[in-house]
Amino acid sequence: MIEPEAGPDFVQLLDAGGNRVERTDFSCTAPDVELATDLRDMVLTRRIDSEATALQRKGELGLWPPSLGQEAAQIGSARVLRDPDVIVPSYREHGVAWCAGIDPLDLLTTFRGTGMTDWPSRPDTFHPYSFVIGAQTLHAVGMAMALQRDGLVGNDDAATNGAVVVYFGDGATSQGDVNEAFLFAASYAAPVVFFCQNNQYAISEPIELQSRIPLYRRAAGYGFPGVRVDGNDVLAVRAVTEWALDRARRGDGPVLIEAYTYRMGAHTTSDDPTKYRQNEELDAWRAKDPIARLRAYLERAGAIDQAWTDALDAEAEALAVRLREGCVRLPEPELSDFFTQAYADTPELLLAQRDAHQAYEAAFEEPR
Amino acid sequence: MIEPEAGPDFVQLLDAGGNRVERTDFSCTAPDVELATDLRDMVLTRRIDSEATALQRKGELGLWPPSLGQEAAQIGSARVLRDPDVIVPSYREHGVAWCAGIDPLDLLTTFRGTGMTDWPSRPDTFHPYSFVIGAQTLHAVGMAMALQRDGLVGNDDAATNGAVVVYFGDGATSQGDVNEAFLFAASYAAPVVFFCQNNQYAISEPIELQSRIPLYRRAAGYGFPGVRVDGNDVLAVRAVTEWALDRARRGDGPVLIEAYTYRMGAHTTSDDPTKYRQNEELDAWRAKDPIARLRAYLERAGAIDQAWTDALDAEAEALAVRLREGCVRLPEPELSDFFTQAYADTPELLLAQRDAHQAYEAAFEEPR
Amino acid sequence: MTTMTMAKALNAGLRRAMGAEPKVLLAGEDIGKLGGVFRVTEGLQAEFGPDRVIDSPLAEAGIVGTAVGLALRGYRPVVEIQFDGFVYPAFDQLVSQASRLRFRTAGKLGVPLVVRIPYGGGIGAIEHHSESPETYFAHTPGLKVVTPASPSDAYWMIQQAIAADDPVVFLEPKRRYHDKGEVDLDQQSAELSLFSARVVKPGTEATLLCYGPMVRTCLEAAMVAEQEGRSLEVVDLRSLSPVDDAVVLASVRRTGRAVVVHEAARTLGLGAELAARIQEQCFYELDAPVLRVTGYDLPYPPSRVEDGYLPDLDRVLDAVDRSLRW
Amino acid sequence: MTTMTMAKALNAGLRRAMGAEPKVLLAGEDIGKLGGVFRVTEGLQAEFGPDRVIDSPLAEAGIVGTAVGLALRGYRPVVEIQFDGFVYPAFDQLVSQASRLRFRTAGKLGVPLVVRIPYGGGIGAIEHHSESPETYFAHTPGLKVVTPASPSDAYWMIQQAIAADDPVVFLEPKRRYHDKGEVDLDQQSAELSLFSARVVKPGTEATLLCYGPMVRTCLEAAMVAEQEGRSLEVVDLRSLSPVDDAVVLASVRRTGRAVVVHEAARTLGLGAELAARIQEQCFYELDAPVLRVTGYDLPYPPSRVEDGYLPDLDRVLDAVDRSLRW
Ligand SMILES: Cc1ncc(C[n+]2csc(CCOP(=O)(O)OP(=O)(O)O)c2C)c(N)n1
Ligand SMILES: Cc1ncc(C[n+]2csc(CCOP(=O)(O)OP(=O)(O)O)c2C)c(N)n1
Ligand SMILES: [Mg+2]
Ligand SMILES: [Mg+2]
Repeated sequence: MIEPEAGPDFVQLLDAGGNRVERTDFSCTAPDVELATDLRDMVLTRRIDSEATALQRKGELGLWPPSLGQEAAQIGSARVLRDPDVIVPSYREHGVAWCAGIDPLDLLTTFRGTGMTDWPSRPDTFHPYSFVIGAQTLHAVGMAMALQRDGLVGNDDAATNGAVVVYFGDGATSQGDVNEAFLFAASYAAPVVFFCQNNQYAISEPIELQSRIPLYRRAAGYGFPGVRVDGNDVLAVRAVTEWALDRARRGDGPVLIEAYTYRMGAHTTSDDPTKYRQNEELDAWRAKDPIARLRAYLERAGAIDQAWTDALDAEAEALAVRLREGCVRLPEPELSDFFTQAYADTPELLLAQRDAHQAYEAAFEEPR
Repeated sequence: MIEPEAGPDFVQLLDAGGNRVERTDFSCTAPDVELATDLRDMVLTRRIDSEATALQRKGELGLWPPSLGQEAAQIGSARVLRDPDVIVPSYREHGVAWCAGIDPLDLLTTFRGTGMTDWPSRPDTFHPYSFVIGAQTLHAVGMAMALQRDGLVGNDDAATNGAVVVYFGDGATSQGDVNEAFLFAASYAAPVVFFCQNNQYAISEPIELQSRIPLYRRAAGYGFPGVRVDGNDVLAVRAVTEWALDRARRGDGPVLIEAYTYRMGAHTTSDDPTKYRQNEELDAWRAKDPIARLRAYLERAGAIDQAWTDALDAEAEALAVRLREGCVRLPEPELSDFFTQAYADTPELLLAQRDAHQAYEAAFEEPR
Repeated sequence: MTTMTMAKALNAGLRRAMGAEPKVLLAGEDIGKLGGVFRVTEGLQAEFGPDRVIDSPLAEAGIVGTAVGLALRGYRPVVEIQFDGFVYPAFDQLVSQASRLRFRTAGKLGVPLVVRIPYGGGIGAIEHHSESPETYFAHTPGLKVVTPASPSDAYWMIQQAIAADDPVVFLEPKRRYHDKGEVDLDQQSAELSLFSARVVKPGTEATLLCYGPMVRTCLEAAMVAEQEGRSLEVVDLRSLSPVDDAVVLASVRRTGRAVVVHEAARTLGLGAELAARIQEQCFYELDAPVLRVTGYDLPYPPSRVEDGYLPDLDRVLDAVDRSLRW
Repeated sequence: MTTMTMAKALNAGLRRAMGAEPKVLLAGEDIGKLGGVFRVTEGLQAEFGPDRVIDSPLAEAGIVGTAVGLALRGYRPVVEIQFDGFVYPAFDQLVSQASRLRFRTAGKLGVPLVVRIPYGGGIGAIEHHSESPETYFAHTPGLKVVTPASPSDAYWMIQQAIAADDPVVFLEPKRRYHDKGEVDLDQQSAELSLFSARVVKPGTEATLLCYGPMVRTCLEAAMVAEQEGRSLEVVDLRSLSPVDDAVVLASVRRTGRAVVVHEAARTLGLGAELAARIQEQCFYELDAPVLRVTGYDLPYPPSRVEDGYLPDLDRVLDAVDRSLRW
């Protein structure tokens, strides 16, 4: 892995030590108090993630894909969104979901297997998680085409304009669907921000297998801008995403953002990363932790103090307790419920299958 | 359509008036006598094409996709191939097929519907025509991976090295498969020359719909070189293809060549191009005819004379007669033949279906 | 009543749906300026503009995938796949995406998408242009699959498919595009539900179960049989998923015999499912096994031999004979 | 005889095939260093090198499409699709390319490709990880489809699939990966052809037709039935395309009753084809209709309710009861 340096090809506004970096092209105008809420979001996201990982270890979840290490990329990009923007996540965007107001307990239903992706707290502007790599990028382009047709792009009153931001991984960039999404978005000048979290791996496969050159350059081949940003730097992510969103909302078409980051945990709780990567690599990335650097900066800037930190720790702990206790109490579904969910207009055949299923189950003296 | 000019982004070695253009990056070293055989190939290809078009009009073929206007792109690229190179065509490469030694009567079987793509004259190094847009590009990459594993790439003895050249259209570049082919080839540094004939249209759709920027630039997004060449200039096509092939054979990976040309005929004989393009456009391209300019050059250079031209005309006419007469005499297949062609090891069920079909047909007193 | 071809009837149905509901959009390859390779969308771009009749880049996954996105945001996209053999690149978007978003969200989201596919053989085409992919979609939960057999059904069913809130694969029997029939353009709404089968010819001795291009073939067979003194009932399924079991089973119960006719390969073609259901439901009422007249288990062969591959009047009658002799 | 899991047996079979034939290559996502998410290819990259055990970019069409190219140039690629639900992006390359090149060239070219797919449910997974896509492939002319139910079959069948000159979809019942069984590694070659069905338990009163993950379920059901005094025959199809009709029909003729069991959705599942064939061939020998115990016509549901969705011992016995009561 060639380490990118701050420079024109790598937007960084806060270095690993928590020092601000000045640039002429991008800058983060968010006041420190807003960055402090980013830190809170990042800490809480990490707590959600570690609690869910623990719940999986205890057998309460079937699976969990950790977001550990990717908090800056997620919070930084999510916090610059506003109505009528639309968010299309993949499956690891727990931080984005958090910013969109989704109850993390809802996320757990999917991974506990008590539901599909039907989360009551999900707002209309947040699309459900997607598990087929890359497929959601085309949906995002379609949604952006809808915004165009709704008259929500390129208006003089900039506040009324919207864009779609779609999340996917480095591995996803190899899928035909994703490249078609790039192409359709370019062809229609659709307002899409392609937000790729390059966390260096697709399960065991290193990024070099998917691309021999920096990923952000893919966009140029389709005729729209690509930018690589330090994905562990929430300031830079904010600045770059805001720029891309504004451009898209204005009607100038798509942008590809490559948020250069690292998956500090396993691919999912089923994965054993020691099979394919070295501890030294993880250590090197620990030194670039997105939370540590923001905390260092905010402490030095006097924007947060011990009391603030203590309150946040308590909040995180309470959240963890809520998840821990809530998870085991998630309502158990019945198969019967699902027969009327596949269609708006359920065919007779399925109703008959449901009835047969129910009659069959009822024939057992006690529930099996 | 923005007309490309000769320059670094557009390789031209023979202008529309048949004058040679000097460049420092590419040059065509083929002697004039070899260029005269190119002219012959181009003229004969055009004759095959016009005869097949006429046969379709007479109802002898179901369909024909004309190559009219694309002769330089096809002959120029095909004539620099040699063993163990492999050719993977799409469906319009009648000139390439000609150079590969395929009897044009064999081509007709496919479009007459007497056969699939089983042409007795097809050499092993020429893959059958493909009709699902873009699918063949992945096969080509697989074949290039085979060359790598066969030890036929990157050897010191350059003569033993090979590459795969795969043909596809401008429209095809939108397909996921084609972009995955770019990506796999880049990832494996596979010896593939992606030869895109940008003939400005995918049926009725102009190139601008598929790409807002010159197509050759797509390659850069995957980390390999792309070159745009005047596809109506056989010298330039030769030079660029030879360079790309050498590079691939050496083991330096893929190249994308965009041969900028024009489909002077209809998409296929079922198409009516007047629905979507103007006569003026066609006229402008007529002035750039690949055959006219080569003929002008060779005449001026004294490489061909009237006797040569007369002989070629006679040869073309004889070929046309052979096609015209041969087409109607192509053997008619029987459905029964096909039951054992789908599998190496034909399942019983299919044999039983064949037998039932035969018994059923036999029950009719006279053949239906 | 107006006499028109199926292609024109589809065009008229699309025009009416677009006129009635501004959220209806069309997308596909060559559907705009050219009006589609079969001219089904002719004139619609001129009438409704390029924002509602969209020429798409040449990529089927992209066409279906972006249509899913449009549908999720309140539009009612109708996409055209140029030929049956080119739907496979869009397979994931259809069977794993469009079909499931409602289920995934417990009904919160829907994908009111119509995928129009000219399908079937008999037009003398080269390969990939004569396929019958209905099994792939009828086996997929979450999709619905319908196919008209006449201009009038084409006109109404396309409008009903567009009005449906579930994703519908709309199979157009391309060899019947130029067949003419009566269409009542003044009628307010369709007489039959989109998912109902129709007895197109009543009869007593055996039931021919068919759909799309084979309805005409079966009707012709039934006419010939009639002249020979045998009374066949012809049922046009119209909907392949769901199948209107009530009409199918009632007919077979009446006649005691069923022959299923389709162009698709036999193994796991619709005939398999119909046979399975009929023998399950009418075990004691059947006088003969359900027979199948279908394409063979081969890739579609070259056009010069397609007549042998496709079920025709003689093969249908031959199967009827076998059934009656049982 | 060695006792091993199905996953290990597959690994051993792959190793033996690779050792015997240098043209055998493996490709897929995460199959190299990681040894595959189910560890079926564990150790093979270390043993045979990265040129023969290829970690592919994350794109299924690319994986299958490049394998077609390799196969056309004399290699025998075995590709892994990571989970059943991720084969659809490769659909065109499988059903429209790999399956047809032989037919297109009148036998001149062949595609000796094996596509390994861990399939089926019952492992508590999230969506797209529990599907049974066999109909899509068994309906496709030019492909063959097989599925082992035991470690020993897994060991032999993978080698036979690799040796086959036709493209084979090799479905691995992932919930049985860790089931153990005896494998005779010293044996020279397989006893049974790749396309033969096997009577895994003889019986007299009804035939259970099953394959892959359901073989164990059906055997268990037959054992319980035996204790209750009913004798059931269990037939493991092993090959889904072609189906070994001789064994299937002979068994049903003997017992007079058949119940098909599979996880895939009912409509147009394998059970439909088996029922259609059986009623065609054994019309007078059947004492009851062919019954089907299958997944419902729904997308695969969340894991907490999958037990209700999947056929189990009780549902199988319930169907047997219904059949016997007919
Ligand atoms: C089409 C498809 N193929 C394979 C998989 C299995 N799979 C799940 S995650 C994953 C790796 C994804 O890598 P990347 O895109 O980098 O995202 P990350 O997991 O690193 O966030 C794979 C191969 C899948 N979900 N979908
Ligand atoms: C997957 C697929 N979709 C659609 C088609 C129908 N079709 C045949 S040719 C063609 C246009 C191809 O354009 P281009 O790639 O530019 O090649 P050209 O015909 O201009 O040589 C289309 C859409 C097809 N053959 N395959
Ligand atoms: Mg990744
Ligand atoms: Mg073109």
